Amino acid sequence: MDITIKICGQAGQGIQTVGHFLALVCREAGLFLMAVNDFESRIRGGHSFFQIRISDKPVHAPHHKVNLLIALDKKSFEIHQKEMLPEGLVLLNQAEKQGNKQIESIPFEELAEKAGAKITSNTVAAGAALGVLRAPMKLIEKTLSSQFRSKGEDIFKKNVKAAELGYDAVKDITFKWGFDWKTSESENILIEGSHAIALGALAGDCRLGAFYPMSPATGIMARLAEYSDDFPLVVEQAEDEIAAINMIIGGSFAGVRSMTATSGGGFSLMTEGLGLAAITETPVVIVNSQRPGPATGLPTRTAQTDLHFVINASQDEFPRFVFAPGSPEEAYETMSRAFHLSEKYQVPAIVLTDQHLNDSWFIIEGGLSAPYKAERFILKDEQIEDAFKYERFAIDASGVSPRALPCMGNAIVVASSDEHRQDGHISESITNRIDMVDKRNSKIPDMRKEMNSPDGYFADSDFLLLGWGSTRGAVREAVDILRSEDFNAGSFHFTDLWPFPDDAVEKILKGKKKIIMVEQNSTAQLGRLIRQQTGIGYSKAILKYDGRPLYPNDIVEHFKEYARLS
Amino acid sequence: MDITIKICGQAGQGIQTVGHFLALVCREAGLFLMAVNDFESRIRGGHSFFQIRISDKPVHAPHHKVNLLIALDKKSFEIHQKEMLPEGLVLLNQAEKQGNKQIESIPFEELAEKAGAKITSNTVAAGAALGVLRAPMKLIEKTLSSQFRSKGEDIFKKNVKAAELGYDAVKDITFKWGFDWKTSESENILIEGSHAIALGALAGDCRLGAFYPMSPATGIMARLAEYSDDFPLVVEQAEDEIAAINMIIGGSFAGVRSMTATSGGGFSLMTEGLGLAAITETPVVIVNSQRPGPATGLPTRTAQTDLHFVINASQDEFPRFVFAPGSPEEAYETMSRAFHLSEKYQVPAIVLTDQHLNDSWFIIEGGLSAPYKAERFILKDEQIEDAFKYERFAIDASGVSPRALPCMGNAIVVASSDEHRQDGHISESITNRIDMVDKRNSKIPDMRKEMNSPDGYFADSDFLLLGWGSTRGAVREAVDILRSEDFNAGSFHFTDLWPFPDDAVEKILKGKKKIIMVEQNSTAQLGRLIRQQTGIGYSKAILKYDGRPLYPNDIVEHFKEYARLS
Amino acid sequence: MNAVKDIFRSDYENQWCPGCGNFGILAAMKDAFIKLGLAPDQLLIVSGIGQAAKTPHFLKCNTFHGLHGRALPVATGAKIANHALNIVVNSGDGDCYGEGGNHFIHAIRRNPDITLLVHNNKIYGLTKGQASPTSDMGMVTKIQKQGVISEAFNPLAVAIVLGAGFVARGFSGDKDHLSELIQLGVKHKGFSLIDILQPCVSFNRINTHDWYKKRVYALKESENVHGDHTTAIEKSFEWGDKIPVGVFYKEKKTTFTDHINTLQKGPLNSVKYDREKLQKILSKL
Amino acid sequence: MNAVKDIFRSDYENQWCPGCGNFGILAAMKDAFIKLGLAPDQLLIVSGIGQAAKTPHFLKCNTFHGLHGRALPVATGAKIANHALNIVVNSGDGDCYGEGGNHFIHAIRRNPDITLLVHNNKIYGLTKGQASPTSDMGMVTKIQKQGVISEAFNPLAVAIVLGAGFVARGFSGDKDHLSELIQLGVKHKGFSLIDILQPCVSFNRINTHDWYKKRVYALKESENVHGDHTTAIEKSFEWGDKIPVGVFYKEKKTTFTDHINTLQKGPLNSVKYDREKLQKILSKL
Ligand SMILES: Cc1ncc(C[n+]2csc(CCOP(=O)(O)OP(=O)(O)O)c2C)c(N)n1
Ligand SMILES: Cc1ncc(C[n+]2csc(CCOP(=O)(O)OP(=O)(O)O)c2C)c(N)n1
Ligand code: SF4
Ligand code: SF4
Ligand SMILES: [Mg+2]
Ligand SMILES: [Mg+2]
Repeated sequence: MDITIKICGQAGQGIQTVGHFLALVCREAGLFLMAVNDFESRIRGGHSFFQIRISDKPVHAPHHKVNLLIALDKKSFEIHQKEMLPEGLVLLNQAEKQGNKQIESIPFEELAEKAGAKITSNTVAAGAALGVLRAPMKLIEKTLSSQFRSKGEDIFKKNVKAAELGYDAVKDITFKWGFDWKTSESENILIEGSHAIALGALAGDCRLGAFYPMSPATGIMARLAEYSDDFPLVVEQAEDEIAAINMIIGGSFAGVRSMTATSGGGFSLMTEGLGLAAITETPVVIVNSQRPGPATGLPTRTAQTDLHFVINASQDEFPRFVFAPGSPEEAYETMSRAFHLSEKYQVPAIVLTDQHLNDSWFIIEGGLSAPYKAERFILKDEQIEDAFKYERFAIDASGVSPRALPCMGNAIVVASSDEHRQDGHISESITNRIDMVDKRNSKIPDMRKEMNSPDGYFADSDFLLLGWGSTRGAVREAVDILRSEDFNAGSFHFTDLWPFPDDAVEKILKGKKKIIMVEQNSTAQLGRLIRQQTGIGYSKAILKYDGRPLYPNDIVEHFKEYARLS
Repeated sequence: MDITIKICGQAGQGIQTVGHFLALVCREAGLFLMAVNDFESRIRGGHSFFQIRISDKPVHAPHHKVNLLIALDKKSFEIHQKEMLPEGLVLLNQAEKQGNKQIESIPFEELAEKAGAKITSNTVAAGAALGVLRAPMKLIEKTLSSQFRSKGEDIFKKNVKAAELGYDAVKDITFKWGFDWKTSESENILIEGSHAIALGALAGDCRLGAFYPMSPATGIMARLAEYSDDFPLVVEQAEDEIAAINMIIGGSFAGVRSMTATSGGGFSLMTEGLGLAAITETPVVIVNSQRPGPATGLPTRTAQTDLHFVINASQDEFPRFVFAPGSPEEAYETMSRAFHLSEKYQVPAIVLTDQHLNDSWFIIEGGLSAPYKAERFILKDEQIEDAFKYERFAIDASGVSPRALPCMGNAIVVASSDEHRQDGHISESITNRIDMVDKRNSKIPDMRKEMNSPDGYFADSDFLLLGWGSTRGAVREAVDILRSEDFNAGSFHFTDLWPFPDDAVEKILKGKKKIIMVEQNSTAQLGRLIRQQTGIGYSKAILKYDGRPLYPNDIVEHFKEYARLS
Repeated sequence: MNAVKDIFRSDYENQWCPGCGNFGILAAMKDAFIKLGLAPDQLLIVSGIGQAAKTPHFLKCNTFHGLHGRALPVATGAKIANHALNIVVNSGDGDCYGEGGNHFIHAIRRNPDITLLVHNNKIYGLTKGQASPTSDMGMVTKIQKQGVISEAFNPLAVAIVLGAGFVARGFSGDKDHLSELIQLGVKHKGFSLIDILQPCVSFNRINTHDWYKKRVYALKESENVHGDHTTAIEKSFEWGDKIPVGVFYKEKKTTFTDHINTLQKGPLNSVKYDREKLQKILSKL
Repeated sequence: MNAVKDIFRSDYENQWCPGCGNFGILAAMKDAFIKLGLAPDQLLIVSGIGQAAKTPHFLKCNTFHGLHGRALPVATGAKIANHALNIVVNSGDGDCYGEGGNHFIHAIRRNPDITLLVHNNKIYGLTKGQASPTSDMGMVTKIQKQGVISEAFNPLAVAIVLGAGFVARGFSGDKDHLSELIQLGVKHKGFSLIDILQPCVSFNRINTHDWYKKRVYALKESENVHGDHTTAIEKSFEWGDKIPVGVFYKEKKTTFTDHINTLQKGPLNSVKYDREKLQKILSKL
């Protein structure tokens, strides 16, 4: 069973509240879910929706057809009518009956008032939705209890009443789909992408987060800030993104793992700082949560448009890591890994996410596990042969110099953004310059060894769909659909993007004739990158750049058209 | 005849003054010259030099061996001794004789005092150098007159005296090389790279230059500022680079062609503004004068390290022009063309230069010619069908919308950095987003047609050297040398880099087995770009990344090693 | 605006929250422009990014809606290109004093003839409620869990010590007074700052409309147009039970574009390309 | 420093011009650090880019020589990571008030316990003589052909109205006085600004050593440590025939890192990773 519920209305009407409640109930019941959060760059009015796909098996991408539409206003219904399945149902927030028998009118506010508080209208809506799905009222009560008990018995009771009223209002309605509801003791967790990213930072022992608010990245820092009282962690809102990146460089230089999160515009402002981290070999983690541009673009929408930008950002050349996780689990692990690798190699690490990953909700199987230790790569005086002669940029074959911290012993640490000698002081010498460029570049082979190869799924297929980042779930599901229709299709998903795993990719793609790029940009950035690094081109690109998440169906449709022609 | 004179000493000693005077005399004599300016990031002391290659034929690159060394201090001599030709001569600024018969000691300050003013010591040195070369004293006097007459008869006379004293001091010295001196009425001009760039801006009808000082770009704006009294031109020093790019966007929006010049660090800060120019389709010209990085790097040195950066800078994707001129003439023309094309297509144009091109001096054949007109691409009300219904981002097949200016008629001009409708107002609509991305991208085919193919030199050769930007002269000369030694070598020089002339390049390189990249970076950026765009790889890269200009000999040596092995 | 035709009406849908203080500012702007005799095609509004910065979409005018924090340099550039332009800048407290702080300082130093309206809701509205530079100490948000720990930025005092020639504060809840201030600001030759107290009904639960209503009082005419730094600065620090609005400081100064010799021949964007002049230079090299 | 061993001596070659005011500042710094009982390994100097910002290379200390304009955020980040650090920032007038103007404002608002020394030579030295934000009106340079037309930036006044707790001006030509100011600044708990008048012999032909010598006078002790904004601001505008140096304003304030709850448990960089704590959170999701 796999159904999609879409809750839609104006910003400020509580769409997310309804959706979040449904999600909690699903988690209680041991079901799985993937929900996308669609909203405009405004606080009230307009149009937005929260679209939940619920299934008894794990789901990783949204579905394009709607089984149950909860329309908080009439306009919403009109906008989404065409997405309805023929036997789907609409719950419309109004008193008057509608002529259309697919539509049930339920006055959410009115019922909420009956329940004793107009503010419970979202609970009415949730109750109605769950009623349609025939979820047991007990489960609903249990979830309401965990949500509202702490706010007082009265509020809790009113919400139970509201849920019941919504529930009852639909009791005579038949709905084609439903679940085998049970209370489950599953370890599954309900999590928003940005929450997974923030937790991954904690798992990477992050101590300082400096940032400037920017959608869709702000959620990550808000999540992180929640932990700042209990953890050795400071979240500081900077005056601008330039300050943010320079603060985390300062923090890291003085010994704590540090990160920032921003979107493309903020990342643009950080590019100079990126180079500072590089030449001073100061580890930092930068999350660039992509949204459509150029410039301000579409602040609350999704995109995969900054791959080449982040690989090449800042003047001159230097090693850096670039990752693009494809799921909340991967986001959690990638963040923790980014902190580890950034410190191990003393290079900046960039994690590319996007609005889709950040703002979507997922129920994931099992839980997340905290790493057993945080391996640090910092020397104390005792570990240095002669602390008085310590040189921060001492050259050896690995290119990674032993790192001491300022004012933590007799070792004097000197770092400069000018080209410098091994002792950190400025040098314009020709040989020193060559040595230092070579030193920094000499990290790359080891860094590349840390890179995971792209993840294959039916890797031997004739048609290979190649994607990266947040579209992982959609691409895999498209492969499943295509294979079920007898297409010989498989996929590779790229999470580790730079240093590019050249050899691995060449091996995978060599001789493949039908390589199909699936990307959320207009120029097939990964496709261009693969060609740059391996010489191998692609034969088709399925590109979606309207700012909306990629649905498996988008891929399937374009694939078939291509397969038909080729 | 082709000789190299190197004047070296500490910063502040007047090395450039000496060099510049020699250059003026050469120009008077109808000779050619190419001079590099080597200095540290400090104002006094240290070590710097000015190296002039003089020839009776045009020269476009420096030479690695020195015929005449003018050492203003002893350290300078020691540093450069190894570059001397066996029969070369050193004029050393000291009284005591040196044991070495290659060295002539001449006390420049002492003689200057004799001439009546210690400040003329540079003229003494120049007089001595010209004496060694047996330049006629008349020619020297003529040049002194044009330099000093305006400053008063006394100063002029003292300088003549100083030159004579220097001249006489070497009259018994024999020097192997010399020129057939004559006073010439040639139209040749002596010009510094950054001067050519500034003049190119004027030729492009530039009216506003806003910038923040940064080596090696400051010279361009200082040159431009010299014309701000006589031309309709404002040069404004901004508080930072972000202000600079936003100022020129404002200036251009209101109707004047505008530019900025910076180096990589400043360009980093401008990347967000670059995207603003792109989405508002406001023409701007940005000169990025490269120097080694990352970050502050080597402020007064040269590099070709930002090619991928400028092509990919700023979030999301949009059309832009990228040029990298290879000589002062090309710099002049490219600047003017950049202004023209930027306005024609309403896209940002980036001109990549570097310290080598900016700070070098050249005598170029013939002069520079001002364009006969500046074609503007701006509409007045009369040219708009219905000014009251004017839409700044109206879509047609070309992607270039008719452009009106704010407050210059009834047409209301609305531009936004958010994704917008044709009328300029914000839009989050799916179809509008797709239309606007397609609109902007649809300029690319026409833009690509404007691109010149790389310039071939013995294009059919087995070995092809590929270079871009300021190394043009060095690569060509290397080809000449190699051919004279019977290597079947030729070259292609890339000035027009983006939109990349894919087809032209593919045609040129297809089937070529021995492609050799010649670049001043550590990763062969053009090589990677060619592979990305055409799938064609290179077989060898000659890379110099020590911050010093590329000499023909650097290429020749590495080439031979490669040819020997392959 | 009852009788007068709303010539500044925009067909574009307003996106602010119902009850937002921005509506008062918008109304005052229209009123002021009409009283100043300006038409939409004589007005260029430059803005940054934020709720405040969306303003030019909601009235008819030439518009450059640029980057977050960068309205002032765009406006300065436009003024250089055509100093005949009437330029108004709409900015927010985050836009102007946070991201754009450096431009705020240096625009004042230049003194271009531009009127800057800062919609100061003491919060980041469009990004959903983080503290801004003007948020008072102690304000709790999702990011500032402990409450704001930085001193609130006093734009008026900073502008005055930087040498601004027109420094005022308005309140979105008093349209007529604000309209007057805007008129004075636009008429002032040189840079004029009007910092506008603006309730944000969605995210600022402290500095509400009522909160201001109880506190705001207009500076007396006599206190108004004084060229006396000291008193003006002192007044600008009055905050709490009583909050003054009005013109805090006024002084005549040569404007930026009046300073520049080249521009005295007329707007830069109206001069023709002169080949002869350039060729003369080239020939003399 | 005659008798005392120069423990801050750097083996690295000094790159300033002979006669530069920076030498006086360097000497005063060393003197102050020694008198404060600081050793090189107890001192972190953060700087931007410029002649001033090269300072930490020329004395022995832990150094972070960062980007042009960005020293203060680096210093703030380092202070968060380890608030036990003694941090001094060397910056220039261009570095701090030009490129870094926004950080200057907001560092003051935060009030981290950092001492900021601005080598104010009223010129861009390292880039060879363009006007800086503090250049006086009329100063002619290769860029400012017509002379500077923007109002000079008054760092002291701005710092005072922003709420800085220690605002002083020194002169590179008076080592002892400057050393005292630096000692006071370092001892002050919170952000301290010392703007230092520094002749640039290569590019600033107006504000020379002699020019200053004739004008500079020390504020009287009684004028010194006053918590009175108004007088301090007035004094800060005294410029021309008489130029005051000394402490203009002083006030005790809670510092940035003292405000942050988490840091009260000790420096952030000395806490161990705690798996249990994280696992508890993860298990409760
Ligand atoms: C470079 C950059 N950083 C961050 C943002 C995100 N952003 C948009 S509006 C805004 C702040 C809004 O606050 P304010 O300027 O006070 O305006 P308001 O919405 O309160 O009117 C921010 C941080 C952005 N668009 N660009
Ligand atoms: C982003 C960036 N922009 C510009 C520069 C070039 N730059 C180096 S130092 C300097 C200004 C120096 O002036 P100031 O800060 O007053 O220091 P001073 O040299 O006078 O001591 C500039 C503009 C740079 N390094 N980085
Ligand atoms: S969020 Fe605040 S400032 Fe923005 S429109 Fe709503 S009420 Fe106004
Ligand atoms: S240029 Fe000026 S500030 Fe820089 S070292 Fe020389 S004298 Fe000092
Ligand atoms: Mg605000
Ligand atoms: Mg300076």
